[in-house]
Amino acid sequence: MNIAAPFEAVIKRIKKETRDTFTLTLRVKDRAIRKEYGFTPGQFNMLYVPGIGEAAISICSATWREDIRHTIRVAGDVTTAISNLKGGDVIGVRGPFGRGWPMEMLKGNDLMIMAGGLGIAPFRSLLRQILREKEEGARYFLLYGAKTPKDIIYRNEFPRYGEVFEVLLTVDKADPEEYWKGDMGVVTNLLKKINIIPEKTIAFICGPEIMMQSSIKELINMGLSEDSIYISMERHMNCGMGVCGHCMFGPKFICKDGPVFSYTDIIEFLGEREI
Amino acid sequence: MKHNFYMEPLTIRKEALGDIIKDLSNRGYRVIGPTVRGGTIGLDNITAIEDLPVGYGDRQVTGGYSLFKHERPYFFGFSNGPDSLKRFLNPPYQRLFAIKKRAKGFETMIYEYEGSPFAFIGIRACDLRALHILDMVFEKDPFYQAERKEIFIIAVNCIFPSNTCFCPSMNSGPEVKYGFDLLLTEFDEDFLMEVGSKKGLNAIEGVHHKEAAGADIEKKRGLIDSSSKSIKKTLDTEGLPTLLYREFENPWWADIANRDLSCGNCTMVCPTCFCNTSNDTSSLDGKTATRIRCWDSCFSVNFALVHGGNFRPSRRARYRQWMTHKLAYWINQFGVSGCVGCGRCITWCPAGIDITEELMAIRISGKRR
Amino acid sequence: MGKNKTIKVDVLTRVEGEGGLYVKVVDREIKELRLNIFEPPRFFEAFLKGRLYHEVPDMVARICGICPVAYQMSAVHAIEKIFGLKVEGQLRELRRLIYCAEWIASHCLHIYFLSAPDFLGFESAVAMGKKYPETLQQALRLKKVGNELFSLLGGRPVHPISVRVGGFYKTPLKKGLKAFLSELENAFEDAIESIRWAINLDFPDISWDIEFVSLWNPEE
Amino acid sequence: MDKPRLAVFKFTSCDGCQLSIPDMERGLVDIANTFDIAYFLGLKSRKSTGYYGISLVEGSISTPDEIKRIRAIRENTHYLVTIGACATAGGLQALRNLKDLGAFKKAVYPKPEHIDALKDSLPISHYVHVDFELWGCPISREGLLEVLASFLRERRPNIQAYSVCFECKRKGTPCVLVAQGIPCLGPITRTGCGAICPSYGRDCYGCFGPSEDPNIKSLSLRFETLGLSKDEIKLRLAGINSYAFGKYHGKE
Repeated sequence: MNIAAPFEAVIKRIKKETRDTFTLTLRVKDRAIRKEYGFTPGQFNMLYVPGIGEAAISICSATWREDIRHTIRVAGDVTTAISNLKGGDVIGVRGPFGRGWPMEMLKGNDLMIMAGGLGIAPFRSLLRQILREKEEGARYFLLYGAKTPKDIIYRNEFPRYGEVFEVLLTVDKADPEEYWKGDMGVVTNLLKKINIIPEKTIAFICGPEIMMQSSIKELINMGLSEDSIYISMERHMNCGMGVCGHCMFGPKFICKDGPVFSYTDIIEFLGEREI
Repeated sequence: MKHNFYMEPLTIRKEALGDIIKDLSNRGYRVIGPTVRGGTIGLDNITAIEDLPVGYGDRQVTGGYSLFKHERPYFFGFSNGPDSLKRFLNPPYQRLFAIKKRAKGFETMIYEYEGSPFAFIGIRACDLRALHILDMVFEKDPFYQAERKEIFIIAVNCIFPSNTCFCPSMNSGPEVKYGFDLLLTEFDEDFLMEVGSKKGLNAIEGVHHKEAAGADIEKKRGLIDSSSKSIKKTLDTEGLPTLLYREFENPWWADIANRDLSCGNCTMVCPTCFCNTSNDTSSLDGKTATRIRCWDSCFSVNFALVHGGNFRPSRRARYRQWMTHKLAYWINQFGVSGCVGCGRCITWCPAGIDITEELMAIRISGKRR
Repeated sequence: MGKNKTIKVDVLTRVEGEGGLYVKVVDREIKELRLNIFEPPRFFEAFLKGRLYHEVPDMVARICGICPVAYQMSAVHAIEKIFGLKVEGQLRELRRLIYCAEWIASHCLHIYFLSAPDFLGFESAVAMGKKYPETLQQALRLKKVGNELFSLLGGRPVHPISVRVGGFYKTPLKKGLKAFLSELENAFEDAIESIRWAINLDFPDISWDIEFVSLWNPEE
Repeated sequence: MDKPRLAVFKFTSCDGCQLSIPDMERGLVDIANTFDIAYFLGLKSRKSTGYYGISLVEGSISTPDEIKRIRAIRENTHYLVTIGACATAGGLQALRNLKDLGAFKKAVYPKPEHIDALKDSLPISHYVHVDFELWGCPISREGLLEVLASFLRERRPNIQAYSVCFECKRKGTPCVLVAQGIPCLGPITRTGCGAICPSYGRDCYGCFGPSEDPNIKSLSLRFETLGLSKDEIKLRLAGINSYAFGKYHGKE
């Protein structure tokens, strides 16, 4: 298989998540590729619409499922084109690419997941995985911030996550017309509401860069060590395999060295101007 | 990397190079070599020894290039022109695949490699290092690998380096030590030839040669030594990459930005700069599309554009990205510097920006602060 | 046709440039005829003053996108005259060739795309092509040959960049011209066919009291 | 599905850009098959008014009447594209913006009082919102086809704004500035022409307008070292896209 060329996948289902976000369920057409395809949580695919182009989208299905899911926000040309597709339409896929969450770190540790906005999507397959194979005695936290209650993605899935995770939600602003009993304010505020054992907690973070930076700062204040923090980064990915240079962040290629990085690996470059 | 000489050195008459070129053509190679083009020496298809720029020399300065004639008919009396191997192995426009829409779905036609392999004549040590670097960058790229696999290389020891060369600083020249099938060192009357592979050995089967004398080996040493000594430009690699990571906010970047044209010439002529962009073109009826990858550059404003913002809108940041990638990030990424000291970016910069001097300025102003 | 009639065309279509037409016929006689050319002024004559001589051919090309070479040639000839320079031999032949390329392209445009639809009663050449596909194909073929020859000599089919005072920035390679020869030979057939086709068009029966004069250059 | 309605309009210009449509040869037939060419005085006699999906506008605004016309076109257009240097940057005729119009009128016309012209020749975007600007004098056919294809597929046109040098180097054309000392505007000129001029051994004269981030000052310094006077450098920039280059020139 040529990794520069896409394979076909049929859109089985489209689910609207929020006003600008939807989830696609894809079935790879070719049986052999479908069987062979495997990924770790946190990896991404390049989704392709012929004549438009490609976009890098993280995979959010459970790893054991044959169908691939993607949660997509309408932003550029490609995601707009995808949003215009219907069930039964065919889309191109290349992948999986990159490095996902360091699953080996889960062993013997508590896990803190912090997500902002669409940043919850790269966690969905991880959440599924943990629901299935949680560690005895480990504690799991899921802290999620969205703009408004209407922007919360996977809203009806949180009760299930709540069986294993301590789930805390917050919004920047609650719509007046909607009853909201959760928190208001930035996601880092939620950290004050929980008790963690810093020495045995690892943190996985995904969201806007500014949110990730403040989360890291807060976690370190709470006593987490730098090497127990992992973040998922985003840049313009064009090739997916480290040969185009677009997604470079400092010396890292987000597409092949990331998108998930140990904080210690990029500490020098995070927060630098125009890096 | 290890020396990989295959047998004892030989000497051949200069005209014998013509036989080798013909032989390579006959074996189905696309022979590429230096040839005069528009007042420069470029790399192009050649079919005979007459296509080589015999007798030509070049003068290269910061932002300037011109040709002259030597008194002697040297075959390789010049240094690198703007072209490097990347033009052939990672072509400026690479068609990736074509799409035909069907009732349900689409058909993908991948542009498979179908050419005959390249044979490159007159490749210098710096460009062999660059080739080695591209091999790492494009390790998983099927298009590059297909072109790369079967190439044949006739390298030359560089004895006429230009004023913009600084390969000794990058430890990449002027002496060729690896990565060739045949290696030439040009003497006044003949070539010293060394064989670096079985392929090379096969290529000289029918070529008249004799074993080189001990004096010839010494002559080669002498030529390389004096070539090396004649290279005055240096790039101080001390403290890289840490130095540049410390200097992200050095005010000198803004000074460079005042002169920087953002024209992208340095990246285009750089033998290791690999950045590219793939784009779809579609027919008006929407039934077919082609995805093409073409050379791009971190100097283009939209290079780091994402939905919702541009990570490097300023010229300051774009030049910094280029130099820092080349001299620092590269070391983290591939274990070697991305710079091979060929000096092309210095010669072909219309604004006369010299990477070695700019690094020096960053170093000095960094210390002062 | 009635005895009295007023014809008012706000904008003439399928012509080079812009204009309107007003005709008033009284008792079968034209009483008023106004051709209004409202092409806005561009002041070439004024802004060319003070320019460098070598800029002029590039600038005057922009007078017209259909016949830029006409302006370029006039300009280079005028400037060469000032310098006392005479461009002869192959260079002059090449100049004529690029002029010919422009003629092929622009005459083809004029005949097939601008005028023919009027003769045959179509709104456009494309509409004409629905009924006479072979005619449109012929037009496209000829236009293509004109454009290609134009590009070969001038770099591009509109506002060519090779013409300069004293000759050309670059002359085409023999190889390139030779490779084009067979296409020109095919185009020759098409050109003859075009004439055959054009003389069979239904021309209105008009005669003028004007003596038409044609100039020719015995050297060309 | 109804074919989108396409209109082509001409303002102050030379016709060269709109004529790239019949110049497309087969492409013309493709365009006619995909679009309903509703309004195109240059090629079609039937004028169909109403709302246009896409309007291609050639020419600059240089008369009072043209201001009215372009506003009406904007009102009736979904996606308005300027084609060429005139529509995008005022064109060569914008050279009059730098001079006295009265004197210009007198210099050219025996009865200047009949000449109805605005003081400045300005780009379309000066008067109405423009959805996409396709540069070039003339535009390239490939560029126009890309704009049309991208409009149909609802994506941004894949048209770059970086320098001509990108294209020149990709094509392997020897640099006329570095190797021959010819004052080439390539480093500050927008790509899209195919870097034709340097491949003819001559200077780029900026007919595609300024690139996305033109460092005019730096290139001017280089031109000075080539022996050009300050006035000659000014003339270089005051060409086909004088108005667009002038905007940057003021800043630097």
